[in-house]
Amino acid sequence: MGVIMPLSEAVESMVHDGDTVAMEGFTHLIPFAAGHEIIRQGRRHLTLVRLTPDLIFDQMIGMGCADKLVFSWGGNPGVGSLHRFRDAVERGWPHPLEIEEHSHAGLTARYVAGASGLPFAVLRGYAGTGLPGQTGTIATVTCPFTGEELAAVPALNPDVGIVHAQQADREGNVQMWGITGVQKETILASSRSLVTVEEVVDRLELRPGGVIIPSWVVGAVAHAPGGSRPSYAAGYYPRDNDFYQAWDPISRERDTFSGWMRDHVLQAVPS
Amino acid sequence: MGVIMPLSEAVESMVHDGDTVAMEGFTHLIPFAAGHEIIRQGRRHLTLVRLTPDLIFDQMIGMGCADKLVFSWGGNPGVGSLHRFRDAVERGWPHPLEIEEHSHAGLTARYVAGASGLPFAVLRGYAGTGLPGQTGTIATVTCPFTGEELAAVPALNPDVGIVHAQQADREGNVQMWGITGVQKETILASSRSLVTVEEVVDRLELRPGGVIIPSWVVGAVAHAPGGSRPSYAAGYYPRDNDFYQAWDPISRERDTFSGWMRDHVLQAVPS
Amino acid sequence: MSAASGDMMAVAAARALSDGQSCFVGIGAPSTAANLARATHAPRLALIYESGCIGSKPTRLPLSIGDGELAETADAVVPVPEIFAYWLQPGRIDVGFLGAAQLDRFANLNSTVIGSYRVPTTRLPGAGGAPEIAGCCKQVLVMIRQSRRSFVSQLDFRTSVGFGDGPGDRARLGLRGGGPAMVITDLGVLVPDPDSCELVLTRIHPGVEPDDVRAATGWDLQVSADLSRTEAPTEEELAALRRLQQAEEVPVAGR
Amino acid sequence: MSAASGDMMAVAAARALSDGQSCFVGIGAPSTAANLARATHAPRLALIYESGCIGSKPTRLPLSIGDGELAETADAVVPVPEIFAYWLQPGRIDVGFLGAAQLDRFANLNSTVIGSYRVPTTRLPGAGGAPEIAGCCKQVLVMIRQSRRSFVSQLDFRTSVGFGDGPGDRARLGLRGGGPAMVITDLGVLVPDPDSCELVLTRIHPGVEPDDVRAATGWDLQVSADLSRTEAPTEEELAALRRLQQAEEVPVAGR
Repeated sequence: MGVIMPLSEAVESMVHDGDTVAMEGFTHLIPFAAGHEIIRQGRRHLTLVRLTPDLIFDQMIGMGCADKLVFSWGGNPGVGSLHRFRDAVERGWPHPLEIEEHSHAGLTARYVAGASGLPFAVLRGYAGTGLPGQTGTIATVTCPFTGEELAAVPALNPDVGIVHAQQADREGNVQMWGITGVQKETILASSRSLVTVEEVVDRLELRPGGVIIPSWVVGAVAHAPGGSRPSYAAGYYPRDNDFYQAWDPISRERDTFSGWMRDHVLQAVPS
Repeated sequence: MGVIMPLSEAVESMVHDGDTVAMEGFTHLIPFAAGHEIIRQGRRHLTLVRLTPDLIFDQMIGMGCADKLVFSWGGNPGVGSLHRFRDAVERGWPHPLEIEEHSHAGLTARYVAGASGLPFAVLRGYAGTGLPGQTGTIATVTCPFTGEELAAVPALNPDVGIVHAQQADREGNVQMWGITGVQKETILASSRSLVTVEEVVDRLELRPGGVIIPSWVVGAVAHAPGGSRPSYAAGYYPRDNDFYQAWDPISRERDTFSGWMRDHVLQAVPS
Repeated sequence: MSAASGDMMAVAAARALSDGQSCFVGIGAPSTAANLARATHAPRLALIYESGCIGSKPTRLPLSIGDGELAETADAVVPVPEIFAYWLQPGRIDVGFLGAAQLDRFANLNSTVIGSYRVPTTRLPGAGGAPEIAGCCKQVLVMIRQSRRSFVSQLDFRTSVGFGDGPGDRARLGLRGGGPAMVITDLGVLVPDPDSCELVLTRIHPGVEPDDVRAATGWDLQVSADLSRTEAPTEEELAALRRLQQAEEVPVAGR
Repeated sequence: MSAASGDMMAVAAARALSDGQSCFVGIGAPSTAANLARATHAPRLALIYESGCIGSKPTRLPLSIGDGELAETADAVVPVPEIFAYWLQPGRIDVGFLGAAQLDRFANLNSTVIGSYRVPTTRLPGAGGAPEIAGCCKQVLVMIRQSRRSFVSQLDFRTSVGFGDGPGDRARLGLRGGGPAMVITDLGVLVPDPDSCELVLTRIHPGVEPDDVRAATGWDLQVSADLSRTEAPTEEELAALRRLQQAEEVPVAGR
């Protein structure tokens, strides 16, 4: 529970080929370091789950880690397309990518049901859209009191849930603050959980907006300073908006993408 | 939206005979001042809703404000019985009290559904107990994905929701910290909401564990220092455990109860 | 689209917001318009971002809906499950802002795919918060650049619902929000006809003629009998817009 | 019940908890036992209170489950909806502690009413968290004073489920937790028979004879062939118990 170990070791022991891997962080605290380690270790046939695939899944998809993507918004925020995601969906490169598409509200509700030990969640959503016709994990349920029909989505319980946080103490208790997205739900819904952190402290001091996750529900903690760059870690470093913009030309062509990944990820020293 | 007004005025304008009134605060921040004002104004035929009726509802029931009680645990915490509640249920004094009884998890889920704009909530609860046989607002729903049967409870949307918090600013934004129970859900689920506060400050400073409720979802704010005594307000005053123990003999007999209420509530100056 | 027409679109959208309203904002044009409104006539406009930020008061235009400044300047930051369940879903939010790649005559929107879903010509980002914003907000404002590519007779995919297939459809679908109140483009403003629910051109921006708008619409566009002309951006509006656009990225506050 | 037998009950219950477990604690006897365990052999026992306190480390016995000290000493304080939905319901919690006014041979419990529900002789507080604690925790420990009034052949009301009407009932009801593992009384310890699910007396406290326990049971009590005797409270256990009971109320930390 909350064992502190090197990131490479944590990924090796917790992430296996074919796993369903959720990696969350809503714009903030995106676990890039963990994603890069998964790429370096050459994991294959993963089902990747994220509300916003963002650059991290664009990279993992382009490097061939994923057979399937579960998501709700697949763009480069404020910039445009995720070219590797598009190349996989439109042209099957490096290999075809199965997609399971939701809305933010629906995918979020799936995490909540997963964290709550319920088989499904109910929401006002999807009605009249094209999504139920394309996504098998959208159904309806009838209110036993009013007879009203609502949308239902199944619980999401990933094999592995990975998030990045600002701090952990030496017992593996975790604190994150700022925009916390669905990170707590990701940890609680997953069979195994890995939290990378900016720093390991002797004692966690609860901060304004701070969310503490007790060690006994955390699988492993890995010290990964800067582990959410080029996204940001409130209190540590800002979002590298320039890199998000630079990613557009880098990722547009397969060769430039592969070259960049070789130079900046594959040949990088594991943290 | 978050208009600051005297408590007496707020109760007069927001709480009407026959209303369903939820007053929350889980051991901490129980809105006693608001309850006493409702008693002084002689409201009748109320449906009172609280997970733990506690002393405040024992007093309101004994003073004849309530026709019905929706609750999940009706004791004096750590002490024993709520004698006025028992007298109403067992002997119909001052008049018969209809009860609608849930578990904490079920009643909490009803608040969550109410705050979420859903007609019902789903939980793992009640199965095999005597409650579904006595409480009409417990049903079942079948998971459309697994076929599993779960408990369902209808949304709770009170006419009025009343809570006590530590601070509000002059625009009526509210902050509470410590044990926050179901207070946010109570405000968001209710048609009208009233928040009594320990102090009104120029600017809210988010604190560790602080929950901010924006002015535009708050109906009215009333300045009521000490407004949750004899329960407590973290950072302001501790729980008056001696009074909780003293309440047992005070409330055991109808006469001593009525005398105490006359001397300490009816003749008290409205805050 | 010229810078001028982009400004006009932002200004027209900002003017559609009233002070004191709550507004669910996506990134890009909607964020520009909402922040312009805050900087001009609607200082008490409550901006809500799906990242969980409620009441954000950014001094610059964020690149993403989760930028640090949105959290640092917010009245409250809540988890993403809460923003959808407690804030958007119950219909507490007055105005929802949406953009899209395609729009049809009933203001249904497509931001999912061009071509077929399984074999797309162009895969777009997808739904994000759009289906529930379109369903739950008291009213929806759509911002979209107008052309025959975007104003189509038939969507390739329906990502969010405007008025569906016409009158009564929202009620049949159980959508409790009022639906699209206005569509703001770089050419003019369209509003749904109260009876037919079909979009009608009611205003044109300076320098634009009705035929320009018809030519940029993929169906036989209805034009209002009393068509009016949008007032040109004021100096104050343009100055506020420049300030927002030019403001520098500021680093996240230290620990 | 004598002070001595109350101490024995608390000590026996504390011994049933292992270090490192998570324990959902109600007020009264369970809180005493759980805190005694923390003060002796289980310093890393994680106490969870339904008020939302996770990992509380009180130095005194709280009067209520929401006392300030429980929040101040907690690893985390979460809203009440979260404690039930994210923590109790999924079965994350190892041990749930329950008390009751009545218990039957299958360890079903009544804390709701004596007499009929609609015309009660004695109205008790009711369910609180009991139904879901009994259903969801990996195992349940029951603490109850034993007498013919509390150990009854037929409950007046079933507030929470032990083994229902016998083998297989928990599975039929969809209860995912393991159910009662032990019933600790002031006279001894009972555990469910693995086949019949009926409670069997397996241990008696010092100075208690099997006939005393039979006499305090409202049904034909099964007694284990290898009945053992509870080891008397150690000096250390009694000293720790006194410290917890005598610790003063401390005021809530200042602002």
